Amino acid sequence: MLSLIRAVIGRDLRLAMRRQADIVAATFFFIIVVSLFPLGVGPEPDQLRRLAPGVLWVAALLATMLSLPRLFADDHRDGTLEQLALAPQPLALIVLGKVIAHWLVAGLPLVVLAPVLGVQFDLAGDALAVLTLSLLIGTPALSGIGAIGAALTLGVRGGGVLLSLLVLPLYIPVLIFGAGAVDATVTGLGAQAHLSLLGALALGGVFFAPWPTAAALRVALE
Amino acid sequence: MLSLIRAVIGRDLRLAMRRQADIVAATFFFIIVVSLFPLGVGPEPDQLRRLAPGVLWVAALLATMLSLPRLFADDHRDGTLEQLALAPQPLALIVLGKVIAHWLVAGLPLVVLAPVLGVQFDLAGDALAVLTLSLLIGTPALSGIGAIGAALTLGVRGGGVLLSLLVLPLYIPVLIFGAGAVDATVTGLGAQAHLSLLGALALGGVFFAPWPTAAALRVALE
Amino acid sequence: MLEASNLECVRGERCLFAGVSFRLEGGEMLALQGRNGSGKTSLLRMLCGLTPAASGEIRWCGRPIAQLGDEFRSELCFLGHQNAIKEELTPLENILSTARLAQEPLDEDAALAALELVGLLGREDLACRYLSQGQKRRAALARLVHEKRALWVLDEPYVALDRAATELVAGLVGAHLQRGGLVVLTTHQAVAVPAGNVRELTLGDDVALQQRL
Amino acid sequence: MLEASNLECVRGERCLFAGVSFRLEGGEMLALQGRNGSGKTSLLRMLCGLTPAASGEIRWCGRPIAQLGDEFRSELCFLGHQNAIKEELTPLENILSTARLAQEPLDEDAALAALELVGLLGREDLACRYLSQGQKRRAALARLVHEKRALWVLDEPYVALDRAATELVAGLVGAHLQRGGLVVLTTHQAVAVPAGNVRELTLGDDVALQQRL
Amino acid sequence: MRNKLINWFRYASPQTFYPLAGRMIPWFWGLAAIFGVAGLFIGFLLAPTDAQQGEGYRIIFLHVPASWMSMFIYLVMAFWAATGLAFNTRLSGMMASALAPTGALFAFLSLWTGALWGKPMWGTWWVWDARLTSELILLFLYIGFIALQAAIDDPRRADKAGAILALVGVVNIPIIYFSVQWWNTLHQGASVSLTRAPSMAAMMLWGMLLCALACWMYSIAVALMRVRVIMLERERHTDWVRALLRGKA
Amino acid sequence: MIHWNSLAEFLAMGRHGPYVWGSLLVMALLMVAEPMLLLQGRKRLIARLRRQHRAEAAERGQASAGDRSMANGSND
Ligand code: HEM
Ligand SMILES: Nc1ncnc2c1ncn2[C@@H]1O[C@H](COP(=O)(O)OP(=O)(O)OP(=O)(O)O)[C@@H](O)[C@H]1O
Ligand SMILES: Nc1ncnc2c1ncn2[C@@H]1O[C@H](COP(=O)(O)OP(=O)(O)OP(=O)(O)O)[C@@H](O)[C@H]1O
Ligand SMILES: [Mg+2]
Ligand SMILES: [Mg+2]
Repeated sequence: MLSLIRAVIGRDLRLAMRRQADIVAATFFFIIVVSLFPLGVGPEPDQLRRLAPGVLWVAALLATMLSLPRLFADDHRDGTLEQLALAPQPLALIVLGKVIAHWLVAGLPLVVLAPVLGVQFDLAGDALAVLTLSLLIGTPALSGIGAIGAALTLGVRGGGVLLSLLVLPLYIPVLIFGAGAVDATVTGLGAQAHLSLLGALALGGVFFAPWPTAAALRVALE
Repeated sequence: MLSLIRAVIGRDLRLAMRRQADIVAATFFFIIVVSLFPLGVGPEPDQLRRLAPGVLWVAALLATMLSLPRLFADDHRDGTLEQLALAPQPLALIVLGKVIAHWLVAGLPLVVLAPVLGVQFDLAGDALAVLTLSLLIGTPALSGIGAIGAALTLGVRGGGVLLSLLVLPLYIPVLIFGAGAVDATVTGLGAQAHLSLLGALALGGVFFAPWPTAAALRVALE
Repeated sequence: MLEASNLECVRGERCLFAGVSFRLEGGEMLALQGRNGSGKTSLLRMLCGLTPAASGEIRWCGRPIAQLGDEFRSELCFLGHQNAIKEELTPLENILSTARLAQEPLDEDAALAALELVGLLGREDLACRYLSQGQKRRAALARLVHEKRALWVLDEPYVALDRAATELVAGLVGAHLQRGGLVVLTTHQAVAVPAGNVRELTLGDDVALQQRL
Repeated sequence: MLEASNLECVRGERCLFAGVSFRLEGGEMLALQGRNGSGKTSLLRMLCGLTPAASGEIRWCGRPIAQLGDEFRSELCFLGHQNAIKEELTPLENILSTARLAQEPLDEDAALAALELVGLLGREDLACRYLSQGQKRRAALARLVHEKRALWVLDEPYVALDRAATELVAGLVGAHLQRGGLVVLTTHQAVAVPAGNVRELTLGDDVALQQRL
Repeated sequence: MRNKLINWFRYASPQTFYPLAGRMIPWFWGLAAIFGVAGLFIGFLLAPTDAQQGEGYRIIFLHVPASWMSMFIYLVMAFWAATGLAFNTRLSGMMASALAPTGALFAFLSLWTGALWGKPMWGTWWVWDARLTSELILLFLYIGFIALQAAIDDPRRADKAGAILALVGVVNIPIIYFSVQWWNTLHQGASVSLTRAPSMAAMMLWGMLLCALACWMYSIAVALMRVRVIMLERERHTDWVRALLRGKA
Repeated sequence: MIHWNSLAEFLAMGRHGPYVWGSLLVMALLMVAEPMLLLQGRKRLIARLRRQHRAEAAERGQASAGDRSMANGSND
């Protein structure tokens, strides 16, 4: 079982390496969105500091969302998905592997970059730490929840938009708790509560989501 | 010649209708980005009003950028692009048609929606008018410039990221003049100068860009 | 072993076929025939359990495949119109990662041997996107060389292959039949399989739903 | 009319072929043969002017095609491995919009007649994504029914087609030859063309570049 | 037991359900009208002024029923979705699809009336508090469900995909309901509960309950009407639809 | 019994008139519109299905009379 998940992760990472695009895409998008804002909004440090958690979290959300359509679409197009669905192992495990790989490729880099970008917005040390932590906890939830949407809209007319329509409402809590945690730190309230809620979302997202995702994939292949 | 451009526009619009996704995608993304911000940043009207031009213009830029990779990719994948390249008419004209169709599908809706979303940010009447006008002038430039990038990165490993990398620097002037026009109106300076610079960019984008784009497409097909 | 009774396939407003029944034992091959669009691909996908049948039942060793689930899938090897190879990976990587996902150990030598057999040696380190149409198909078919699962379901395996490769694949199918395997296959080309018992099934004209009352 | 002299094709480290020359007059067909990966597709793309040749020259009516540009392209009809149909559009919309883009007036009746000929009547309003593999190919080939341009370049047109459709396409090719057209075509299947003068050209084994010194 | 199951499946067949639904619809419309008129009469004409909120509180007679219905319809929809996935009955998917638009309507009305209530009470149309946000998510879930089904051509596939989405979204319902307890928010807590004595005037309570009943009847009537349309559309090739349409010509 | 003294007072709703009536109006409108739209959609659907069924009946009459596989005319 573990070896299957490992095989899936290994394959997806190798593909991402080979394409390169995928690793950089979400990350690059994240950087762009975050850095364009000061350009459009103007450079007053006070204002920027207040904007920071919101901008960073919205950017993370958008970056993840944009990488979702490709989560299963490539495998669908070239017939690999059928092969995976016909494998004698539970499809949900394979999905779990793909979700983890997606997070490694699209989520983790955001976590690593967040402190660097946060400094641009003049965030203080503890706020930076909470920002990074909240992203570390929150991004797996984004990948997990997103997988459901990606599977449901696979091969469907108007997939991309539909995907955002389905996934965004489910992302809003993550955004609120995530940005809320940083805000709470900045205003001195303590981020504990927000972070534990985020953690619950992440656990649910990663370990519960593969089942509906697998079911949706089987429906998509019918 | 005109009939060729019309045929291209007609075909692309019909495809967009059929997919529906495309029409809604950029638009929906625009709405999302614009509405997520108050969520992440907090709802103080004063702050929001100052953010408005930046947020709206950054969102428009991102929305356009995201719809770019598909400008030629679908035609490339299913072999239609080869057919277009083998047509006995100048490829640049066909590209011009595609750029216009792209603007109609991805740019125009943003212009229409901007005032509605601007109201959410509590913008005053003249600022709203200038915002809409600046988008009306600026978005064709985004489509035209974007086409060059889309053609250059067609079928290239890591296309999507490379595309943003190529296109963004060229978009930044549009962003600065566009958001600047609105800012100037809000601060009472008059938007005339910014708008005429935008107009020059748009003319260049739409009428000059098809030539390098066509050349890049021929290279991509080799 | 594989038994289908009274299968019916409905697509949109059309009933592609109805009342299709057959029984296939070890060492036998079912060659599906029929016009373009007569429902061959649809039938194969039903046999794999990818698409549910509108009515009728498919049994493997006497039990419905829907019940068997993973047990059935571990006996099944499906190759569709799509090649299921990744254009970014090389043929070698493709065959190795396919085996790893199927949890079947395959060492690099065996993989190279398979690639040599299908004539891709010398291209094993070239990303599949550079391969010619037929070479891509060969890369996909290389899986069959070491495939030991009992039931092969192949959808037009010979498409895009040249004569030599076609014969090679027919040989692989024949060898599988001789080992006691089962094969269900569609093709529009007349290709003789060297061994095994070949049965034919021809799907007829489809019927618009409203005419079936 | 079409003349190639001393064409050479280099891909990566490999020289696929070199010194390929031929001359084709009106009413003649060139049947390209060769193993998978021998460079047939690459040669066809050169003839269309999509890929430049590593060396050698292609002339149409005595003038290099690179010079002719649009003049040459207005005489050329190319059909590749890809079908060049849009999956979202119906076969009817596909054929009409292809004609409109090629600036060749085609009315709906003519389009429907073409679709009827290739056996897609009854599916003319179904989005192409629902078509079977062979039906998609038929939709792509429906262009040929009313195609009047002189030079047809067809890359494995018979792939995925059933017997009836294969004969139909061979018939279209034959009729074109009889009208005095030119055809360059590849296929791995043995399909007889009913009329016209068929010449064969076989591409041999490719040579690694370093061995050609 | 077995007999009951068979019985149930009999009614689960569209052919028997269609005329049955047709006969029930007028009754539900009648009840909806009676309850609605009574509830609005009590709420808008008889009920006294609220001590804290003045007359603005009367929105409660619209807001609370709409909010309750929006949540309850989702639960029913998810129930049908689950039975559809488990037993593969044709009727289940149709019921789920028939309920979604009405649910979306009530979710929208809950937001609309809530916003119109919030402006005079809290001084703002909207705050991003847990209940308001989760109710908004509910509306998006309904819209997502409808959009997803609309985007899939094959109705059986559409049913299954929609069912998966509906079931995933169920977690949102307890969050809406309990959000006022779990987080301290601007929004009011439950004022009707079975264990405590009702904390509002009996007249208000009656008005609210009657309005809620009216919304119930309305929802059932509309859902039955819609499910009949869906049945005709999906079963258009069957004998019974043919006979039906011929008979009515 | 009735809580209000005058119609004007009732309409003013203690200065909350726009909010209360805004809620009621929209709710009533939508709840009337939904069944209306449904009835209209049903009528259109029935008309469409009747047309389809008639066309099919006509086609079937032709089909049983002879050539049915015109759609696949090119096949054997
Ligand atoms: C857009 C804004 C609003 C939304 C989305 C919303 C949503 C809801 C929901 C979902 C319920 C039903 C849950 C339950 O019964 O516990 C509810 C009930 C209620 N809401 Fe709101 N609400 C909003 C604004 C308001 C405002 C502004 C007020 C009053 C100041 C208000 C007062 C109430 C009351 C009194 C109940 C009944 C609680 C009970 O009796 O259980 N709501 N609301
Ligand atoms: N929604 C739909 N409405 C009507 N017909 C449909 C629909 N979806 C699929 N079809 C038809 O179902 C058939 C699918 O056939 P399938 O792909 O199984 O054919 P096949 O026998 O494999 O053909 P080929 O030899 O071309 O591969 C096609 O005739 C197609 O037109
Ligand atoms: N970058 C590269 N390095 C080495 N070889 C390459 C490279 N790109 C393409 N090739 C080779 O060039 C050839 C392309 O052949 P082409 O597609 O023209 O073949 P074909 O004759 O059409 O074959 P088929 O019958 O399979 O369609 C293949 O053999 C492929 O492996
Ligand atoms: Mg097929
Ligand atoms: Mg080829």
